[in-house]
Amino acid sequence: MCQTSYKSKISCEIIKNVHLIDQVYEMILDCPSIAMEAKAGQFVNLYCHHMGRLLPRPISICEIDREGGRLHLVYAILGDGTAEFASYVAGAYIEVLGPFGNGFEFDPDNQDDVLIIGGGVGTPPLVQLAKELKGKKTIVVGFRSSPYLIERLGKYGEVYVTTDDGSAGFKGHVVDLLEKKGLQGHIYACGPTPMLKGVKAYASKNNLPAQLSLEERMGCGFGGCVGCVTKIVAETELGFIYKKVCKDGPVFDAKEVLF
Amino acid sequence: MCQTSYKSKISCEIIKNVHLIDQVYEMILDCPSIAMEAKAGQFVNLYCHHMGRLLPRPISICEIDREGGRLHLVYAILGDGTAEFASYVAGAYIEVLGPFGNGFEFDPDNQDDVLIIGGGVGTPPLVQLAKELKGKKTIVVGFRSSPYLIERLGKYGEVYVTTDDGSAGFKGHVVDLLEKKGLQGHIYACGPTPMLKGVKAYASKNNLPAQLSLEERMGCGFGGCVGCVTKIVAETELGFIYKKVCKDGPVFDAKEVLF
Amino acid sequence: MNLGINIAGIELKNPIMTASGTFGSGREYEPYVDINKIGCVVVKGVANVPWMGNPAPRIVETYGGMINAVGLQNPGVEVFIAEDIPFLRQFDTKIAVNLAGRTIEEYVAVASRLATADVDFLELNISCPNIKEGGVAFGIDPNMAMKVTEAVKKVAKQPLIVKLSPNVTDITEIARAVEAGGADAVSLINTLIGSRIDIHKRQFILSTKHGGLSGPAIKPVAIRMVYQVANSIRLPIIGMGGIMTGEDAIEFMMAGATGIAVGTANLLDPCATMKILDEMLIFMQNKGIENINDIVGIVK
Amino acid sequence: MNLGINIAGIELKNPIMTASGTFGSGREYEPYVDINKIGCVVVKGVANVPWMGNPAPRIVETYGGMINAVGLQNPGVEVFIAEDIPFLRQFDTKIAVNLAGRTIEEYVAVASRLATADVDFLELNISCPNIKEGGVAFGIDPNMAMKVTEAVKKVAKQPLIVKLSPNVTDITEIARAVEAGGADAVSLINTLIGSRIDIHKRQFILSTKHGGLSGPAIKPVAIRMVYQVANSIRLPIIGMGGIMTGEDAIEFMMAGATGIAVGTANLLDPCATMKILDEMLIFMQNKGIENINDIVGIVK
Ligand SMILES: Cc1cc2nc3c(=O)[nH]c(=O)nc-3n(C[C@H](O)[C@H](O)[C@H](O)COP(=O)(O)OP(=O)(O)OC[C@H]3O[C@@H](n4cnc5c(N)ncnc54)[C@H](O)[C@@H]3O)c2cc1C
Ligand SMILES: Cc1cc2nc3c(=O)[nH]c(=O)nc-3n(C[C@H](O)[C@H](O)[C@H](O)COP(=O)(O)OP(=O)(O)OC[C@H]3O[C@@H](n4cnc5c(N)ncnc54)[C@H](O)[C@@H]3O)c2cc1C
Ligand SMILES: Cc1cc2nc3c(=O)[nH]c(=O)nc-3n(C[C@H](O)[C@H](O)[C@H](O)COP(=O)(O)O)c2cc1C
Ligand SMILES: Cc1cc2nc3c(=O)[nH]c(=O)nc-3n(C[C@H](O)[C@H](O)[C@H](O)COP(=O)(O)O)c2cc1C
Ligand code: FES
Ligand code: FES
Repeated sequence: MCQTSYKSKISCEIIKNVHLIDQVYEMILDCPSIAMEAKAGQFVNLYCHHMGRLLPRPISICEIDREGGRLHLVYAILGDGTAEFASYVAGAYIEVLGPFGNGFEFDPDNQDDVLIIGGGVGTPPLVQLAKELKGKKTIVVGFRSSPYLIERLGKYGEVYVTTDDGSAGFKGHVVDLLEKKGLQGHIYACGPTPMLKGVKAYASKNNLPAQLSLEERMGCGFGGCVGCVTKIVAETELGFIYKKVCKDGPVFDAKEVLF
Repeated sequence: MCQTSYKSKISCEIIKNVHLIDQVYEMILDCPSIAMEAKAGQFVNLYCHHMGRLLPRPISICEIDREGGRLHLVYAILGDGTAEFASYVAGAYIEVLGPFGNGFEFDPDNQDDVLIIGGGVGTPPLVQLAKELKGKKTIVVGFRSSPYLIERLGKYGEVYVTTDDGSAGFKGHVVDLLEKKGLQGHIYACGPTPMLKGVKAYASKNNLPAQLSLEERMGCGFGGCVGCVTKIVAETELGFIYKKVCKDGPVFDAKEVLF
Repeated sequence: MNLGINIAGIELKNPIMTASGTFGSGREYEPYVDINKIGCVVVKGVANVPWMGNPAPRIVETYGGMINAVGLQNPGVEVFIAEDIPFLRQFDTKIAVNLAGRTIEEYVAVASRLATADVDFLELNISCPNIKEGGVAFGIDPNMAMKVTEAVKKVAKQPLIVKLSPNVTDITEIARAVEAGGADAVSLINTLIGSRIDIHKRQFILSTKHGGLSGPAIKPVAIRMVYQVANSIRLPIIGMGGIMTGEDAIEFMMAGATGIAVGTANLLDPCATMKILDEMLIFMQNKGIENINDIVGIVK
Repeated sequence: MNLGINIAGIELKNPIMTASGTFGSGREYEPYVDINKIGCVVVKGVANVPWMGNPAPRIVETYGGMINAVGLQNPGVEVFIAEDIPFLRQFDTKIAVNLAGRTIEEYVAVASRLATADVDFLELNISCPNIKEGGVAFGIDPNMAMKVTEAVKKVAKQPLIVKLSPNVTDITEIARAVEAGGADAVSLINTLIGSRIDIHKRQFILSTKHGGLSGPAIKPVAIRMVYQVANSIRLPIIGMGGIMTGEDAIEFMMAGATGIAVGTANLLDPCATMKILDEMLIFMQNKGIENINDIVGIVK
């Protein structure tokens, strides 16, 4: 173990680990020190028990219960690691390191209109953000088929839902809905790359400030391996440099991101 | 899974997993089908949960509770795998395959005197054997320091204990005691190689029939890899051939074994 | 769904083979496996005369793998012909015999003896790292690899698979050499050379110091090499190295393998081949793959 | 207990080093690690000019390991000198700079520039598999390995460690070549070349198809190679490849390594070096080892 004055992994009790819908689960962790420090838009590293799976699984913080010392994470089963997480029962322990990343940038007293945009498994971090933002909030969230977290988001603003198959809400993608409704505001978005690309274009066309939270495969989560890069506009020969999603991000100004 | 008409690994409930003494533990498994089939001197493969540890850990069957459908295993912490087993709690599950090996050979109705000899972690399989043998039983068991299973063995015959440090029973090795007391009978022995070597010499000198149960590092436990060999006397150029401890043994006639 | 594949003119009912040395001649697996469901059983290495193998310890575990130093213990080709072929011919599966040898003459001797035997493939093992007498030199030198392939091919009556060693700087060079030597197929990878020390006893665990590393730990190296070889020769490839699941098997096929062989997984779970077959079928079903050959080498 | 070691005349307070590319220049580890307790920080590869590195994805997990295709992204030697040396010099640890280059001229340029810089070692990386321009050729060809070592040695003002690639038929041949070229020490192993396919998307996961396999999966190969090299050259060896625990580190030292480097373990747990140091101390205590140098190469 690291000495007490140094940070280290924490073995956290799983308070709850429940199925939400389809392949989506919510895990509540008892981890006061991380909850104390955490900000909206940051993530934590979860480590698998299966010792063949060594790399961390980065999962965004969905809600922070600072008094209770708890973190809420909402995750989808995508592969073996997240399937393993889904099998854990309450009372079990999981190793956690974090919080990591810069988080969303905002002035907690700002009253400007905001446009919160989520896609699929990019939705969870927007819950804490919506809770903390002050302005009038319009929330647009897109899913392949079954929406989730809608009620929680509904507490903080007006929510529009889109689904690819039209099984709930508006049929189509979130950007289609943005266009259709001509929604405006300071944008905070998290979701799959094609969606973020569309959001960037929409923001630029409408001259809206936009922060995008990106995803990339990670080796460490804390800046050690330079594995998780994304292209950031720069005055180099190729017009970009690589920055680390885990440390320099995951949230970037849309203008900076080169898809 | 294999089709029902084929054998496969069984996920067994751990009924009990308790500390006996020093580094030694007893695990009771609920596994009716294996208990039904098992014979004294056979072993089972236990598989670790830690997925970095892929190979089976062969553990001898200490006692067979055929009616209860249970197996008693007694194991010492030797390395990471056995340390892992020691951490399991009752109610947990473990994957088991077996029973394997030939087991001790004996006629259940034979009334000849028998000499049961165990050393350290070679002692466990002798409990079931002592239970099943019919003749007058003298049991000699040696340990480095703290003896175990003595009471259980005492139910079936007279028990002599030796310890290397003299902390209990006779100070010295089992073969010293055999010599000193001039003990006689059909020998059944299990223990570390140096002890078995001594037992073989003693048996040969005293013209006693002897069965030795050997240990070797295993890859599969069921004869698939030819990894677990021991030298068996044969009329070849070198005077021996390699036989599989897991399948041709673990019990061999002392006369056959070349140490 | 069509799972059948063709290797050098021989039809296999499915791509699942056993990796030599991890399935014996099948006998030990009969209680666990429906051998009729295996595309081809590749038996353990067979030499022209009995081989003793190495002293114990022959096996040691490593993180996500194992190292073996069996050293090709086998009772020789005569016992193999008398006992193992009749046993295997009870089942509806193909038979490949893995050939062990220390010299070209020994390889030729066992291949010649098998010319009249009822087996479907010969697999020339020029890559076993556990024998001292220079057997491994064939696998790491392109010229030697070509020569031994040519010599065995001359006497072989069955299609000849050559098994390649991964312990080389450029595996495509060896693959091209055995293709030039007349091989009908290649199989890869054999084990990586590895070692483990008992730090308490301050000695190597294996009697031979080093041995062959296998298991899931080596899969990434195997996938890379299968892809490289698939892109440098025209022969069909049998891929292996750490296959534990149906998805692993599919990964090898996508990298360019027509057949796949299950090795260490058989030791860790004797039912492995049956599980892997089931998982491959499920994958095909889920993805709507009608013919397994459609995915061979699909990754570019 | 004495943990101090000496590599090419430089005293390290303990054998623990960081493997290049897995510890940045230490900054990211400051919250987790007392850098004063590390024998030597080996920084990530540094080139004469900034390098972009490869597109994402650069990382993929494998069973017991990972594959990376970072491609030596680095801001160049000037930024390194301006920012990283002052940072590291705050701590009582040695500094080794891993040199990246595509040509002999580039290697010489960065080594020359560092001649006046305050660092303790240069580590010549002739083995990174992720760069296309031929850098890897230095590591797999003995003649090239000797030439680049000679050229860099000529301008180097610090002891020169040469880092060897495991992707070769005979690593002792390369080791002898760099010894002949004037290296002061060797470090091994760099990563094995490996690959992984996303079978759902039917494409390689890494942007470069193949990358460097590291982690506990490769330890047996590393132990074997350290032992082989220790028995074929006289230079001190820095051993690495899958070290996760103090016992792993001890295993490398018994195989013949004077120093040991922690790589992938740093990524999986940023406290890894501190844990490993503690575990080494416990082992020494339990076994009554007074001087860590007594176990170097003790296995015969
Ligand atoms: C900053 C960040 C925040 C995230 N937040 C969430 C969240 O709140 N909820 C959620 O469900 N998912 C989130 N993800 C995605 C999540 O990390 C992956 O779905 C998960 O790691 C997949 O692991 P697996 O073992 O199930 O998949 P496998 O494919 O078996 O994973 C194998 C390896 O690939 C990596 N990997 C695979 N897919 C991804 C991916 N899309 N992004 C990053 N790494 C990947 C894994 O970490 C692992 O190392 C986030 C990703 C990042 C980078
Ligand atoms: C037929 C047979 C019956 C056995 N019965 C018992 C028993 O009843 N009680 C008991 O405590 N122990 C028994 N053993 C020994 C037991 O299998 C080992 O102590 C155990 O496998 C060590 O595992 P580990 O992970 O703790 O040690 P590690 O050293 O971490 O194991 C690493 C690897 O080495 C193998 N290994 C290490 N030491 C031995 C050994 N001495 N024999 C065989 N394999 C070894 C392990 O199986 C594993 O594959 C028996 C061994 C055999 C062969
Ligand atoms: C115990 C054991 C014995 C082996 N014996 C042979 C052999 O006789 N001939 C051969 O060509 N390969 C032999 N191999 C190598 C395997 O056939 C296979 O190439 C290798 O293990 C990689 O596959 P895997 O990771 O699935 O095991 C052996 C492997 C093991 C583990
Ligand atoms: C993400 C990553 C980046 C690496 N970058 C470098 C590098 O810049 N220069 C170098 O010589 N080796 C580099 N390596 C190789 C390591 O230094 C080390 O040789 C290898 O990973 C084996 O050790 P390990 O298994 O402990 O990681 C890198 C390895 C990883 C995992
Ligand atoms: S994941 Fe390692 S630097 Fe971002
Ligand atoms: S352990 Fe595999 S044959 Fe005995």
